[in-house]
Amino acid sequence: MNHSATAVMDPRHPMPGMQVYNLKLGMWIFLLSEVMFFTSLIGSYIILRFAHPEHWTEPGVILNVSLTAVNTFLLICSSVTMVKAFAAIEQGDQKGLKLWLLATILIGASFVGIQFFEYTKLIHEGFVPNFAAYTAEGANLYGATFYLMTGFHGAHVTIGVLCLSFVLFRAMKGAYTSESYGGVEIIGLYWHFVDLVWIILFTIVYLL
Amino acid sequence: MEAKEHQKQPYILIWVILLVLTLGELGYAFMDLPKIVLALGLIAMAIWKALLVAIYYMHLRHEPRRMWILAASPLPLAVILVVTVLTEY
Amino acid sequence: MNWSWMMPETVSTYGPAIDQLYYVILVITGVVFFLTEGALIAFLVMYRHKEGRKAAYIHGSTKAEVVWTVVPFLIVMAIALASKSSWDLVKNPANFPADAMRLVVTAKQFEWNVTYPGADGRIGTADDFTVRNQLHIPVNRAVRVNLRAEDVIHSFFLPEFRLKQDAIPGREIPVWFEATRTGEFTLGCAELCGLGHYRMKGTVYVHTEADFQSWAASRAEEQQQ
Amino acid sequence: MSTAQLVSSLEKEDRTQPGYTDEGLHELSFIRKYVFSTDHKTIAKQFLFLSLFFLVVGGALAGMMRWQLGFPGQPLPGGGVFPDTMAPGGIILPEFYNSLVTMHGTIMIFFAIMPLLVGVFGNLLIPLQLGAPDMAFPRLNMASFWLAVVAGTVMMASFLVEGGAAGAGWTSYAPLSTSGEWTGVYLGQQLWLVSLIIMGASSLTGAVNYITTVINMRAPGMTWFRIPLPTWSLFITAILILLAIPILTGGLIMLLFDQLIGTTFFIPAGSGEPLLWQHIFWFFGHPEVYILILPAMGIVSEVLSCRARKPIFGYHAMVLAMVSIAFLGWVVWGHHMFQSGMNPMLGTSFMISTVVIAVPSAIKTFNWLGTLWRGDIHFDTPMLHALSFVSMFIIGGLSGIFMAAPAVDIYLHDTYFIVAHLHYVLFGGSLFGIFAGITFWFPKMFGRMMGEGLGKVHFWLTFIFYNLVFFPMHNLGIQGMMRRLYDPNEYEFLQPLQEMSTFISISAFLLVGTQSLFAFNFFWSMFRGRQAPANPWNSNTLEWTVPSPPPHGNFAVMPTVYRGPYEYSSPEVDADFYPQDRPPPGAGPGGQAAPEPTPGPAPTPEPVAGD
Ligand code: HEA
Ligand code: HEA
Ligand code: CUA
Ligand SMILES: [Cu+2]
Repeated sequence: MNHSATAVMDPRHPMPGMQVYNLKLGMWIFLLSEVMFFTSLIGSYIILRFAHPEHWTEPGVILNVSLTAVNTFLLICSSVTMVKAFAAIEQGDQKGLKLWLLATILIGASFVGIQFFEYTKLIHEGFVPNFAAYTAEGANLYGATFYLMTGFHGAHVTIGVLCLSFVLFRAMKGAYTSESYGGVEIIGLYWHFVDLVWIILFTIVYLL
Repeated sequence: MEAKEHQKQPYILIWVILLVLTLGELGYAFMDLPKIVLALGLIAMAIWKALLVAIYYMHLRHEPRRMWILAASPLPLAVILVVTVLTEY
Repeated sequence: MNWSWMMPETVSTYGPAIDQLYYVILVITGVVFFLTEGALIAFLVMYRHKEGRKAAYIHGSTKAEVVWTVVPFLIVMAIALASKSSWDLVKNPANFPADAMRLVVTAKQFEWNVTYPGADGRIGTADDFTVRNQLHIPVNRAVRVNLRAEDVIHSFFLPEFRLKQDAIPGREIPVWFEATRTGEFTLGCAELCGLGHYRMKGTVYVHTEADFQSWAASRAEEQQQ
Repeated sequence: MSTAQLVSSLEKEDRTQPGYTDEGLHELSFIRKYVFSTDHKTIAKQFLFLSLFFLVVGGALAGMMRWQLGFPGQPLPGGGVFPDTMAPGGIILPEFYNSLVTMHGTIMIFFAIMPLLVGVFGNLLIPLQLGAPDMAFPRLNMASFWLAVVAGTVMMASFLVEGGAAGAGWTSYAPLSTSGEWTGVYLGQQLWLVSLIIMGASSLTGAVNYITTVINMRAPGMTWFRIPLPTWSLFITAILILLAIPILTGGLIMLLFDQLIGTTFFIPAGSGEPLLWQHIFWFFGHPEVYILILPAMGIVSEVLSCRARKPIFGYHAMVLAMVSIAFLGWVVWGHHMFQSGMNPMLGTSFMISTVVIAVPSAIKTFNWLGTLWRGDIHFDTPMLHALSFVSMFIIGGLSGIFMAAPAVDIYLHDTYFIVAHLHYVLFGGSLFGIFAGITFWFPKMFGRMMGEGLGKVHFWLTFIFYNLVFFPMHNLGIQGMMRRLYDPNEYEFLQPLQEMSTFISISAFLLVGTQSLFAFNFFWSMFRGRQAPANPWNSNTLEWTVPSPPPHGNFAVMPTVYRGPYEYSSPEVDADFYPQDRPPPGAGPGGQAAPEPTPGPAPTPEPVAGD
């Protein structure tokens, strides 16, 4: 059992509490604040769009829905690989853990890559966040909210990929066992949450 | 750790459902329906997907009831904020 | 020094209702203030530490909790109810007098521009005229002002009329008021709007109907030239 | 440091080992022990010094503001040190005045009061009062402090940049704050935004830590309704922080983008919505003001009960009142926007929720009075501050009722009446609560008693001057004086009020000067004060069962809790206090044979009840 895990799953504290160890509870609590953060971004989008519908175009006119559908597909797959990694270590399957983690990292990285490609293309077409330089169809609030929401989501994916790489690094050193897999579980929670946010964003940004 | 019963999980089944729903959304979004019908249907499907992820992949299914309440706590606030401000327009 | 708790003079039709409400709240909160602070001081004197005294071992009283939950609740709900009618009267456009004289006030750093409809009585036509930092109105006639702002948020504040309303760029916000006597009053800006905020002021001139008409006529004439 | 070294140093620090003591810690370098410490008590002290520094800065800014208001247009004594862009020849310029107001409000709220209450007392009290060895995530805790340092540095740096510090008010209403075009402040406003984003991250990491600790790290027997009220209040506050700060962060980021990359979220010229900013700000902002008062309420409840030697009146009602304040706090934000052009119907609903929130405050007030009733009141310095909290909070709360009636708020909005209200709740409330807390827990923090005599002098002078400064502001407001006015004499109808403004300013200088007594007492007692016993106030809660200051890891043996925290003057024992961890009579020596004191799964209420 690795050291920091002892500290968080303190045997002296069989406290009722949530019946969940500290690290996992902490991650859930952190995710609640993330919900509120995305609320302020998505909420602003909804309000601005409601106030100025003329700034938006029909779905698919500017944004490339099929490309993003592929991306959505990727992210959903990465959720499944992530949960597979978790299931593997629950069984003590070290090899499975590493493979599934690697798969998750690769898929996550390709998501970011595709998004980067999408951004460059859109910017090239004049779909930009700033008022003065906007030339595509629709108007500037469209671009601004689009980049705001997808950008912060992309940043979350990027951070997730980095954290996953760290977990993979630790997994290579055999840090996780079927008894102690806190690190894998909480990065999984974060990763699924980011996927969940994307599910919402994909619908309201690309399809509505 | 609490969860040994995670073993037989319908992870793959959920994955399939998520993909089907995504395809469903894609098809539905470009149908020739009134905007409001489109919006409601799409949002319903998105929420469905989100719930599947939370319940199965984030294992809410195996958490105590308190955790559900904890996880749901910000949602009313989000709704209050957005709905209230929307009444201004 | 002027320690007054009295509202200064008001010259608008709805001013007295607002002042009334203020006095009601002043009395209620005043009574609550003296009761609670009085009890506090009394307890401090009565139960100050004395050698050999032991405090009572009391954990609370459900009856007391209920009383001091319900009574304040009723009091504040009464205040809210009393406030509602004046609030609707002043701020709800549905209740604005229909036959009010219409003006447009445009705020910008750091001046108030008041646009009058001119002879045709309609705003947005060629005979409109605009005066800066002066708001001329007739007495005993409702005035409806549409507030606009050009740059940042300002706040249209007529202290003697008990009226305050932010002017927001990109929006047009209607307010109304009616003067009950003639004279010169203050127009101020109550929202921080930059370094000149403190001097963004104007004057309200309340004329008799006849004086107002002649002022308007002379202004309109000036405009033509 | 190699990984092996890191792990071994952590091993030494594993304060979850039973019987853990400070020994072996001497190997920790000075840096690890005092600078990058992960000990919650050290972090609490670090927060204390940081936020007292900012309290002094905020007080100095207030002093300069008061100079301009009391003696408009006259050169500020010593003001020659300012560059000509701020105060040529010592005469404060309007744009500098706006920066002073903005930075005074911002620094006081985000860098003084909030870290004092949450950073200091949250860190100090939560583990100690729960019987935990430390926070759930000690290293995250350290990160929280250092983020606050970075944020504070950025905020202070904004004074030095071209164009000066932010000047759009602590509320930074858009579009004024979106572009230097309107204010002349470019970089300063951006640094303000960046600093608050970082400070938000600091608060968030703290909140995650506190919530986890309270839910998961309680000693056996510490059931929800045996938790001392300061910890309860900090728990609820942490939930408010957790859910409110991210909303502000989102808004700040959008505002920053409007400034930097040409988006127009809040700029009407590009179809943005200025009111959206206000909604976002106040949706955060109103919970924020309860973040600033709830911990003070908890502290005051503790001090009142302990120094009146009487159980707190209505413990459950106190907790429920705080929970309902936290709930209702989310639905009242519109009362800051009554005159903003919001839909008038919405105004009515906000009015109702706002007046309803007075009810839990009433419950708290009356329960405090009930606690004093038939008590045995000891007038020590902490108690004096706590009592003045109660009396001043009543005034501040009652003035809130005036503005809660939107029709009256039409006149009072953005006048000095608001300034009076906010200082009565923030100084009279929060700051007196903080003074009570610092003087009460000083012995626990520094192992020495704070000077009583000087403490009382400081209290009385502060109490008097404070009222002389802020009470007349009500009268200024009623006579129509607007806030954030560089020179009210521009308005003819405000000229007769100059005399009162001058009076306020002189009182304010005396108030600021009086605080030097506190500073002196603080530092003198830190080094020269009387050695403090473990339990100088004969208090019941767990932090007083360990030495002052407590060793690393806090409790040599994990405490077991047998009763609620406010069993003062219980007939069961001779002394007038009955510590939470003392086994009930009849239990064997040393508590060995004690019957299991309702351990294990506590009768847990919904732990998220606070949001
Ligand atoms: C610690 C901070 C704090 C607290 C606790 C409060 C508490 C309250 N505040 Fe305050 N408020 C601020 C900090 C705070 N406020 C700040 C900083 C601003 C200005 C922001 C800015 O613009 O810069 C502000 C502004 C502000 C406004 C906006 C004014 C305006 O800009 O026009 C309003 C309007 O409703 C308001 C109302 C209230 C009410 C009703 C309460 C209530 O919670 C008070 C309840 C308490 C009591 C009522 C007293 C005790 C009760 C009794 C003794 C029982 C009996 C009472 C009755 C029956 C009435 N506040
Ligand atoms: C908690 C918050 C807090 C505190 C404590 C204060 C304290 C003071 N404030 Fe503050 N004020 C605000 C929060 C606060 N203010 C806010 C939010 C605004 C609105 C801003 C805006 O409009 O945007 C405001 C606005 C405001 C105005 C209105 C300006 C305007 O609208 O033009 C004025 C005017 O007089 C004023 C004056 C003062 C004075 C004289 C003090 C004095 O009480 C200061 C006394 C000095 C101290 C409290 C420092 C003491 C130091 C110590 C005790 C530490 C010493 C110890 C050691 C070093 C160990 N303030
Ligand atoms: Cu315009 Cu202040
Ligand atoms: Cu408020």
